[in-house]
Amino acid sequence: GVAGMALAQTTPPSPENKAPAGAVWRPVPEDATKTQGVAIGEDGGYGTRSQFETEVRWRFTTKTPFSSWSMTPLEHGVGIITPSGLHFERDHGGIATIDPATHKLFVHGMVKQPKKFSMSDVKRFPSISRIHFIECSGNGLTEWSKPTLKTVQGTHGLVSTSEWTGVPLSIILNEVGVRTGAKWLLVEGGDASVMTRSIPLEKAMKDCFLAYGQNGEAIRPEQGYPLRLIVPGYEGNTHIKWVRRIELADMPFMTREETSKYTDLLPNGKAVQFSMIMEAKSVITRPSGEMVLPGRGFYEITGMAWSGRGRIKRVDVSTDGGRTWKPAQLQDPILPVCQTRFRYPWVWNGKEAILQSRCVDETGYVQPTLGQLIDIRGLNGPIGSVYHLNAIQSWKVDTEGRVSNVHYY
Amino acid sequence: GVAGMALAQTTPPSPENKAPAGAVWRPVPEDATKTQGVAIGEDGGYGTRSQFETEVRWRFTTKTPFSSWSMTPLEHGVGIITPSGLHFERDHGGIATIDPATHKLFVHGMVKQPKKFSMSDVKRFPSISRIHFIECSGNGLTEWSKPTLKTVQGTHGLVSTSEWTGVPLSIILNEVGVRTGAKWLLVEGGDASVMTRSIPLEKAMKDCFLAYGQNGEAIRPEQGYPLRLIVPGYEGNTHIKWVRRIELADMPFMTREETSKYTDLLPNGKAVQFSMIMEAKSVITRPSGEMVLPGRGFYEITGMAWSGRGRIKRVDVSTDGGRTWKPAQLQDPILPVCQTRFRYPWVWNGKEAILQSRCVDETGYVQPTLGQLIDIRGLNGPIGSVYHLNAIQSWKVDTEGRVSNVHYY
Amino acid sequence: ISADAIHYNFGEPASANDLKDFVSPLPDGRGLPAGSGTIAHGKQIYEEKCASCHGQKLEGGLGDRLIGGRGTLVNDDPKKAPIKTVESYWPYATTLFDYIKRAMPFYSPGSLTNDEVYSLAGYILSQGNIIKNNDPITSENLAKILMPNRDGFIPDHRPEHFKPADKNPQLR
Amino acid sequence: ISADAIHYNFGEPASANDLKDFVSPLPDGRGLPAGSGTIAHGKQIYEEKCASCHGQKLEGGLGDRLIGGRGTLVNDDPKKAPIKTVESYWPYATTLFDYIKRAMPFYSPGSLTNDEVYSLAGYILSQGNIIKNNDPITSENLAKILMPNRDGFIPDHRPEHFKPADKNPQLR
Ligand code: HEC
Ligand code: HEC
Ligand SMILES: [Ca+2]
Ligand SMILES: [Ca+2]
Ligand SMILES: [Ca+2]
Ligand SMILES: [Ca+2]
Ligand SMILES: [Ca+2]
Ligand SMILES: [Ca+2]
Ligand SMILES: [Co+2]
Ligand SMILES: [Co+2]
Repeated sequence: GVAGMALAQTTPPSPENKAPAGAVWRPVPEDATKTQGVAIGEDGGYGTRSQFETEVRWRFTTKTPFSSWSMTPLEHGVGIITPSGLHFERDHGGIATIDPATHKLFVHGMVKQPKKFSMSDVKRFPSISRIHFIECSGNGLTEWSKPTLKTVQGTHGLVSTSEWTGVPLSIILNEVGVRTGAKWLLVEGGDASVMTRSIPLEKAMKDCFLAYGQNGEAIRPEQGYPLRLIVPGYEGNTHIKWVRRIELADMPFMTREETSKYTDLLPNGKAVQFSMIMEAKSVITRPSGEMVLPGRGFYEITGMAWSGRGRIKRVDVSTDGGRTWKPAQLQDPILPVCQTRFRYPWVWNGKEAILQSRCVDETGYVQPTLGQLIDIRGLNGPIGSVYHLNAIQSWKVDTEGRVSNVHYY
Repeated sequence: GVAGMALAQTTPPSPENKAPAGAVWRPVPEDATKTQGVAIGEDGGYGTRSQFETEVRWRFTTKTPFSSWSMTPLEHGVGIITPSGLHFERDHGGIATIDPATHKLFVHGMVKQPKKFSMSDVKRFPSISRIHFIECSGNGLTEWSKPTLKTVQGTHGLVSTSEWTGVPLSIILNEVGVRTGAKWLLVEGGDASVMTRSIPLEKAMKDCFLAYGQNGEAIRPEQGYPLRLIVPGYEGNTHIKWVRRIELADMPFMTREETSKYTDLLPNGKAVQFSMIMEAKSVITRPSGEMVLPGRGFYEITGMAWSGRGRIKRVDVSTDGGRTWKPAQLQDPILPVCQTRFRYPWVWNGKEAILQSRCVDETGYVQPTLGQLIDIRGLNGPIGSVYHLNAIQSWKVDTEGRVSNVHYY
Repeated sequence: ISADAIHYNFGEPASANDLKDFVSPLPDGRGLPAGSGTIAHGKQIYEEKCASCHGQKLEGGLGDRLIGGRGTLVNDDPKKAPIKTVESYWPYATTLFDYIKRAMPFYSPGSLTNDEVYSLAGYILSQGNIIKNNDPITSENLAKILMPNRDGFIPDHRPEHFKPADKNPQLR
Repeated sequence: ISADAIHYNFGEPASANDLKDFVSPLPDGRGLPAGSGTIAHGKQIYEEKCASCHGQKLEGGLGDRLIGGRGTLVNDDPKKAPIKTVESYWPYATTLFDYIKRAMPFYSPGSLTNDEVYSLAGYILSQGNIIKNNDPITSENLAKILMPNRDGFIPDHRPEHFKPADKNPQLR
């Protein structure tokens, strides 16, 4: 008869052998060449990551888990695409669960013909795909006056990159017809916070799109399934999720998120409003905080750079706290409003080092030091102007190889 | 006291409400704006797709599920990235489960110093990232003499695209030192089939790399976790998974996979061996087989084109079975050895139509019709030369809007 | 495809009935739904539905502090935190109506009537010494309320032009 | 980084002991592990460990058909399938040793000794009328066996240059 399958196991399945998030537990044979592996299709047709991979999004402790954020574990990332299951999230009313079959998009206000669209309608329009980063303008808000969080996930984890697919907003707006005098859009989400932001019409027509695709499949629930707005290069909060309504008007709506929040308070008591663009920023993700270098020798310093104003033009790396700089290698393709991976070969001599990266974008804007930034923004309190902290990040490597978050400028 | 959470549910959780593969079941409120959604972090830090998304890999029925393949549902894809959980797989001994902490890569044979590397060693080398397609040369083998499978998943689903990250093979080979006279590499996988292929040294040094990253995280188990070879533009079988050994020699090893299989038998009884390159190919993924167009009007014809020889230069679309052609729009970035998304605006007039796409790559190679291909390859049996079927695909749209797989040339 | 030229005729017209429950007022009052409320009623609702998170004295808790903080915005001491509240920081009263209407109470958002929301807005603004009488708060008068920080916002002037970086960087 | 110039000194030397269990013969016989087998022994093992999938007469089943098919490779009739087996199609006998050694039996791959694999290879080649005597099959003589389809393979001449497409395409 047919020989039975001999599974040589080191760890038998049991309720205690629960796999980490994102994985399914499988027995681990002593020698995988001596026994058939897992049959194709046992995963039901949708794969999972290895049970040996454990990096996860980390939720920053806020007063409630329904209005909170979770950060991408950048220290484990490679390339420029963020795994969809690890894309950062910032939610104000938990993650909405929406049936796409009944979801509707309403577009009205200063339009010629108010309309409502089903998801089938939305997907029938011409589409585009763009690889863009989204960054919450609050990324790094803990780091203004003191190095606070310990890992790059903590200091920079509210930025991620996906390939987004959807319909240009200009096509939707032309469908309803924009009335003369309209200047702003309210975009509203269908979650419990019914999140709203005002978007300038010019930006909407220029390059905004309503995305339903992320890395080749539907956008994830925590990314706004079934529909989210992409506002290339603008702060993450404007990328409204679970979009259900767009209203055109002749002035901004002054919603809570663009008044109470996402405004940048300066020492003179004035606050910058509609600070939309995410300025150029870079960070070394490896080596980074909490890592330990196992001795002298070669390490590939790597990290990412991005700018809401377009392409990254160059990234320089310093290992002496910013005294001297050398150019890093940029990974093609270098795309506009997209994270760019940089790499820098480094031979560690065992002495203390301060690692920094500094990027320049296509407009010539140079990423500032924290000192340069505070010189202009001031520090109105422990978290200063809160948002748009895009300064150079410093990682100290001590003589034991331990890497930590420091302020050095 | 604190108000309780009111969950308005239409579908209460129960054992029967099992979510589709890749998803977790969540209650669906009647109005997601009236009740807090799912708390951040409830997913354990690694997200899943919406329970309303159901496309899955489909396993082609072979005699055993351990030596089999499962195809990407291209009809649902958007953009160019294939979701990692839907990347096609071709396994010959099931999916190996390997602990990266104990996995070793041995490199020996005609080398100056045979070496073994841990995964930590492998990851410490300089790295590169590339967005490449992988295609099994058997993609479409059912379609040589008759239109057989019904969906584009069936006819073309053994191709996928990911962003791969890893160490150039040239760096590893320079580390061990290649001895004069070496011309070929054996690359061996650590799965139950202990899969082996011979790779020309020149190709290995040119652009091959050992990948450990896929779309920003570790490669998936069914993609060869923790290490797989990428051989840009060569047939999928050469991209050995679960790589454990590389041996250098002065001739090809003539393994089973490059003799018994993956050789292309012509009517004269000779078979082409080492037909490595995946030639330029394109296919319309929407509309495609088994879809039904809901009436006349606008449809965005879309699909993908790719070539193992470099970039796609253009894609033309025909709606009259190849009599007339018009250029489609190509989605940037257009990358070498990478799928390129094309789009073509079409207004269906309700009459029968035969939809086709035809690509040209940067070498000037034009994707052939099935007639042109058979004219050269012949049809030695129902599945002809088996491999490298890269002909133009035809989808018939009938007057009811039903789309089906036909041969038209 | 010229986006200007083509109408695809996808979707359906949205009727007044489709749109009637959407609320998004403009800062000048247009779009505020008809209705009115009183401070007394607002106090009642607040104590019943809001105080558990925002505090009996609107001092905050699980929810944000709602009043106080005037005079704390001018500050360059990193050790002193400015107190940004509805009273001290918000430029428009219409925002208060809008936000309560769509998002509060936290666990039953969108459950309040328009009149209730006018009442609550009035109560909070009264507690913040912005409304100084007991008149009804209505769709007609809400937008006229001049918030203390109305002029507290300036436009974005970035990209910033930085002074040169410190030539002697050091650990801070 | 100039890949030629830099040695990173990662990894460890691989000793002979590290490498001793790896088996990957070259088609000229180099790399075949020392050992030998007999056709009679091969028949025994085949019937016990292989026939359940490959058939009592090597005609196939769950596993591939192993013998027969000579003369079926020349064919241009899409209705007639060529029969590609070890006997009719494989160019090298070393491949047979290699593949059985690493991958078979299907559910206990890598479990056979070298001698057992020589025996099985001999048995299959004998059943296929490629070996015509009963001599032992050894690391010394295996590579010398001339497989019937040794000259059946040609190199890749692509890209192909196609004739023009049919000017009157039609449903086929
Ligand atoms: C269960 C807790 C809870 C209850 C009850 C509650 N709130 Fe809130 N409220 C919050 C939280 C949490 C936030 C912050 C939400 C965020 O930022 O995403 C908030 C924010 C607010 C804000 C915005 C504050 C600012 O400065 O941005 C206002 C105004 C507000 N609530 C009013 C109310 C009113 C009025 C009620 C009662 C009708 C109410 N809340 C009931 C928790 C609560
Ligand atoms: C439980 C089933 C099973 C058993 C037992 C088994 N095989 Fe196989 N064999 C297979 C399958 C299935 C394949 C094809 C695997 C593939 O292509 O991935 C195969 C392939 C082969 C091939 C390659 C055939 C070709 O033309 O490419 C040879 C040779 C072979 N087996 C020999 C043996 C020998 C010798 C034994 C006993 C020691 C054996 N098999 C036992 C299932 C089996
Ligand atoms: Ca990892
Ligand atoms: Ca779908
Ligand atoms: Ca319609
Ligand atoms: Ca509401
Ligand atoms: Ca070492
Ligand atoms: Ca073995
Ligand atoms: Co801002
Ligand atoms: Co080939």
